[in-house]
Amino acid sequence: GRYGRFGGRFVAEALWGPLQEVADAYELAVADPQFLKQFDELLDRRLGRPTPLTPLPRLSEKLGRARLWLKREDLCQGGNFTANLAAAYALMAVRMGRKALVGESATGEFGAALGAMGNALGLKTLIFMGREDQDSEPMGVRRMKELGVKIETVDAPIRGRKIAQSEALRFWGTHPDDYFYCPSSLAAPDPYPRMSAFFLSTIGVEARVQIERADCTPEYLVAPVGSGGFAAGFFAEFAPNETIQLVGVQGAGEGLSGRHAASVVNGRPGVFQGTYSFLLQDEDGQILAPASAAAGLSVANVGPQHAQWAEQGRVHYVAVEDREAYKAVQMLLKEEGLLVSLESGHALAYALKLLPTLDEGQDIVVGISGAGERDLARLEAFRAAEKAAESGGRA
Amino acid sequence: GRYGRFGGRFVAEALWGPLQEVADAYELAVADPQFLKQFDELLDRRLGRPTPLTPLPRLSEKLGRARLWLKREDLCQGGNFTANLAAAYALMAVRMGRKALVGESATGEFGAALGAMGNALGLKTLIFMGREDQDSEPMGVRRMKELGVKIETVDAPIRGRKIAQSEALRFWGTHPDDYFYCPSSLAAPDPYPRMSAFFLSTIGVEARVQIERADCTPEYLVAPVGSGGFAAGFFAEFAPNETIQLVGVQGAGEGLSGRHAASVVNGRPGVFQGTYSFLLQDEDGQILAPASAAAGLSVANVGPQHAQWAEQGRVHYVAVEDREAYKAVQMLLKEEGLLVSLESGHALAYALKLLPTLDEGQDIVVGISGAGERDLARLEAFRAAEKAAESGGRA
Amino acid sequence: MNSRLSRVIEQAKITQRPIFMAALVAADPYLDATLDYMKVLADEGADLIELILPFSDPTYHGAVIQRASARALREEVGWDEIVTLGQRFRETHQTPVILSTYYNRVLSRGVTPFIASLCAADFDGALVTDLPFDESEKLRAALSEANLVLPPFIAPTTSLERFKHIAQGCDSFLVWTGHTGGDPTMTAQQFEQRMREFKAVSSRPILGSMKVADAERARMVSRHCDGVLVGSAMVWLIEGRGSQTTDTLAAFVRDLRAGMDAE
Amino acid sequence: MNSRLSRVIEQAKITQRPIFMAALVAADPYLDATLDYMKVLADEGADLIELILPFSDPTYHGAVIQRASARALREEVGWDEIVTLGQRFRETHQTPVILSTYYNRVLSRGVTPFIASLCAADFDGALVTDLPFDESEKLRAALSEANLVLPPFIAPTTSLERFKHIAQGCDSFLVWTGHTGGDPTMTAQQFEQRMREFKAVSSRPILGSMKVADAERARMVSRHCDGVLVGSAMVWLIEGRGSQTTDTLAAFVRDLRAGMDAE
Repeated sequence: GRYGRFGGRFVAEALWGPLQEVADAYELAVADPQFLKQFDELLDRRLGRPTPLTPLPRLSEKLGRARLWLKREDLCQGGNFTANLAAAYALMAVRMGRKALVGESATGEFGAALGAMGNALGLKTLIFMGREDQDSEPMGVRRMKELGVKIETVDAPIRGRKIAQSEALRFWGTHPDDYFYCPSSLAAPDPYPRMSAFFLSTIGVEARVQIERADCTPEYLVAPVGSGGFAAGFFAEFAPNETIQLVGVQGAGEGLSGRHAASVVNGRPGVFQGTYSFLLQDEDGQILAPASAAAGLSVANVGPQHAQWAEQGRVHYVAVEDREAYKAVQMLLKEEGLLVSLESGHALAYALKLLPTLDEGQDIVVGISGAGERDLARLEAFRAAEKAAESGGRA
Repeated sequence: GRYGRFGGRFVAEALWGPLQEVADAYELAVADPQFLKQFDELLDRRLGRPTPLTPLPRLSEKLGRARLWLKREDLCQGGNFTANLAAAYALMAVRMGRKALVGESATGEFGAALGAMGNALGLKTLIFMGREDQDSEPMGVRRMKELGVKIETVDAPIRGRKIAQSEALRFWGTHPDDYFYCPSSLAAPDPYPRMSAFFLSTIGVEARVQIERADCTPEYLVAPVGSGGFAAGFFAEFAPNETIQLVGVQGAGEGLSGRHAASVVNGRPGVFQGTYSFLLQDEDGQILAPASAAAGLSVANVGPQHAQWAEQGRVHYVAVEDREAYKAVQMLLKEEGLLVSLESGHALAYALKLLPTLDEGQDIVVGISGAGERDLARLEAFRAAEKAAESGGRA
Repeated sequence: MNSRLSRVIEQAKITQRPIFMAALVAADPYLDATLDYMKVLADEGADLIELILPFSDPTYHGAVIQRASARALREEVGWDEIVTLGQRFRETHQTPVILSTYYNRVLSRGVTPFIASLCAADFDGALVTDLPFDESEKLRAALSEANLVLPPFIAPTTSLERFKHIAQGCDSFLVWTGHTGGDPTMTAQQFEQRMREFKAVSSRPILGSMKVADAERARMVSRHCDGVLVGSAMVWLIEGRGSQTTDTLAAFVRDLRAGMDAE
Repeated sequence: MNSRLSRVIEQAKITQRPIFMAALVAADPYLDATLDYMKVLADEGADLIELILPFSDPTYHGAVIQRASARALREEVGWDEIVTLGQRFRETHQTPVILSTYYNRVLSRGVTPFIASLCAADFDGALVTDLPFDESEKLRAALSEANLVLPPFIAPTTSLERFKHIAQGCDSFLVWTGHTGGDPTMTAQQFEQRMREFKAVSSRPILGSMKVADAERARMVSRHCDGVLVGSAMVWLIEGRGSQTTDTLAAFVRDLRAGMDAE
């Protein structure tokens, strides 16, 4: 449960036992070939793995001589990487004899992924979601409703979306025998950071094979980092290989001088949501509300493995502003016809900056955590705002 | 260009030459290993092929002893099978030195697929789309706009959505050297029916291998049939194998006694959109406006290969009403957590009727042509209407 | 080809006078009006009349004729009424009439009944917009047996080689469609050049259907080919023009005729 | 453990009188009011006071304390003011005060300065809601050196074996949280049974925090363990109750005390 000085299980006593039970069940599950086979079959037959590694010849040519590639979790069932996690959690829940899943969701994507896998395995699903998040993600909410997911609305006008996770955890504390807890965040109490990273490591394992087959020799692997679940799954396989520079890209919001979501870049270590890791907090230790146009990056803290990687210097963490991410998403659409999420747009934006600095025969692989359909309205609004700004001052 | 007495190239003289040019280019392209390699690479690296064959153990158990499987084009790039076609068309356009793609789109899905592949290969894209269709498919329109697709609005309050295809074709007749024509419909003049079926045959070829590997022995292959592009791609590989019953499911709308889209089941042969095939028409030979809640099935005629299969009895064509399709989509969501399009829901509904009639060790494979995200609002409305009806008469 | 039609073609050849074919949509706005308009066309100098049978999806026609077809469809005119229209026209006029439609209306009627109707109406042939030469052999043969013609279309995308092939199989005259409902895609010079090439390999008359809407343009087009087909401009005149339509139409046809004959 | 606190615990053991711990959120609605309320608690019979230091995300507290924390946060109270509060309370009262918070506020302050502040304020220990026993060794040791306690929590999900382990390491008393912000998950019988098991293996006092909101329930809970911790009910009384708050609070505490002592 520790990553150097990070990680741990900082929870109310009521949760210690349930978490230990999950930890014990997890240890047994990953030692059980039958369980791993079930998991692999779900990934293969239901989720559509492997997701492809896509070369972007046009965009690469436009920006220099190196080659840009994308690892495409947008093509995973549900349009994003969380289906992998949902599959694993649902299998764990069945293994542990639980009747339902409980988790939280900021965008509705993880909620829908849990609902889908829950239905497939005969489990009910309960999702805590902030009222504001529900308003700004109508598609995700609709999807959950049609799946029969029970949505518990969390009203938290002051404290922002981080409260949904707290409420889900709190609920679980009183119903640990009926529910399996499914945090969307990697910044969660042990065993969740190691468990989710393991179940998501398929992404990196697949990518490594594809990279070798494609005769691609990456200098950089770039991935978006909110709480860092996707990036942990993508990076883990490459972390021991010192020749590839790993880059985690966080949300700088409207700039690091204002409100943002750059927990590693601009936060400091602290305990929140059950783990000791980098955290957005004021000098009194009060948690700051994260801010990024990308809901998936709008997280106050990061999974503990990222904190360790940051201190070790193994992964380089940077922050990219909303508008850079929007522009990267638009550029990818225009040059390559691919619509990725704003979260992924952050990683892409940084890769687009790196690209001109590289030489022929060098490669960058960007991890795409999800598809961008849910960002279409935001993209449209951004384009309108940019246009207004260009034609003389923001109206 | 003939399928028995069906098919042909019934167009204004201005289009004969351009179509012949496409036919010639197509013949050369499919004989060129380099071209096929390019196409396969796009399918593999960009579209995420192969799409999985998913077993549905829960739903199967619920309905009997046989097993139900889905071939999942909803996991293809863009969320539906049209990306396969768009990739092929865009490659053909480049090969023929065209600068742009022109086509029509009822849902915006094919338009977005063309826009995406166009951007990726440096082609502009022009899409004809009815005003009403634009209103009922805001997501598709947004996606096309963000891709930079030029949308030509077709106003046709009287004649319905079939006019968009006519307008696109008419436009192409005057710009054949700059544009490559991309019909969304399989019911198009030669060489399009054979060309699109060939490019879509990957679906069936993949499915056959997967079916064998999964130790699945299908009694039935079931697919939705609007103009029948997807079904043609899915069925072609299995058509010579007489032991598998192929079933094409059309849209019966609110019932075959009223307005519907069951061109094979309830139409008769005629010439429309350049091809001789089954067609919805009145006794005077006027084309009837098709009606199905599934936009992709709402087509007045069918690709000529389906007409031939129907006459030969090789494929069995049936029609399913809107409400049965809605219910099938909902059942799949509830039991298996998968959200497929209403088009696919038609095929699924029929498969769900077949399932209880089969024995242990028998299988049904349903071809899923696309994902159902765009149907979420319609599903919600249907659920509300059903509820209102249950609680005493439709309000 | 019956003698009525062959006389028109022969006459034009001898007099070097351009052939003027004028189009109307049957039953736009109602069938009796169409009879009146046909008479006006004939009286004011049209050599041939294209009578467009309304179709639900006139794909290759422009907006004007699409609208006219939609209006005419609401009249729900049956084959018997079309036959009667032809017969009533023939009571007073000998101007050849070509019934124009889309192929599905022919197929739906059945080729034999279709031809029987043409004969009963005393029409002189058919134009089928979406039936290219290569798909038309059977229908042409059947029509021919009844002394009826099926003039083929040619277009800017028709190669010289293909033109030769089509002209060889042509039983009467050819219709050049310089547009496909869209804008013309050729300059006047390109058109002139193309006509010269075509005329060098075939003596079949070519009628230009090129959005002719005034005498000047009628003269320009007919200078390079053997005649003019005026459709949209004619139909547009009829569209909601009120009680003066017959006079306006007469004046327009006269004007066009004069323009063609000016040289 | 300092003598102030050990005296309370010893006294309770000798007199068999339940320990009454009452909680307040510091600076809700403002700091001076908190001082008044603390005095009321002490005067009317509370044996211990839990002074809750507001935290932005009181994850494991219920809605009442979450709202109170949000109100208190707006007062932007600093450590110096908390120290002063403690000192001013000590001028008149000897009731032990346990400063309660979440772990990040401790870490952010730094363990050494945190303990220094507790000492300066003349507080008697700390409660850290999200610091389970297994993660608390270092902080407990540091506090202990300063004669301050870190009472551990136990819960319905705490196994007997785990309880033994925790009780062994306990330096003062244990706090049983029968809920986690949610509803109690045990029946009265289950609770009684569990307490019997726990008492059989440890003599450390157990204070029950179980949504006690009236004298009857206070009596019921304290019958099976060694005392009661009343939090939400106390804080709810303060929430927007106007000028009569002090009197109402006094009456409520008196009532609870009487309930506990009734047996």
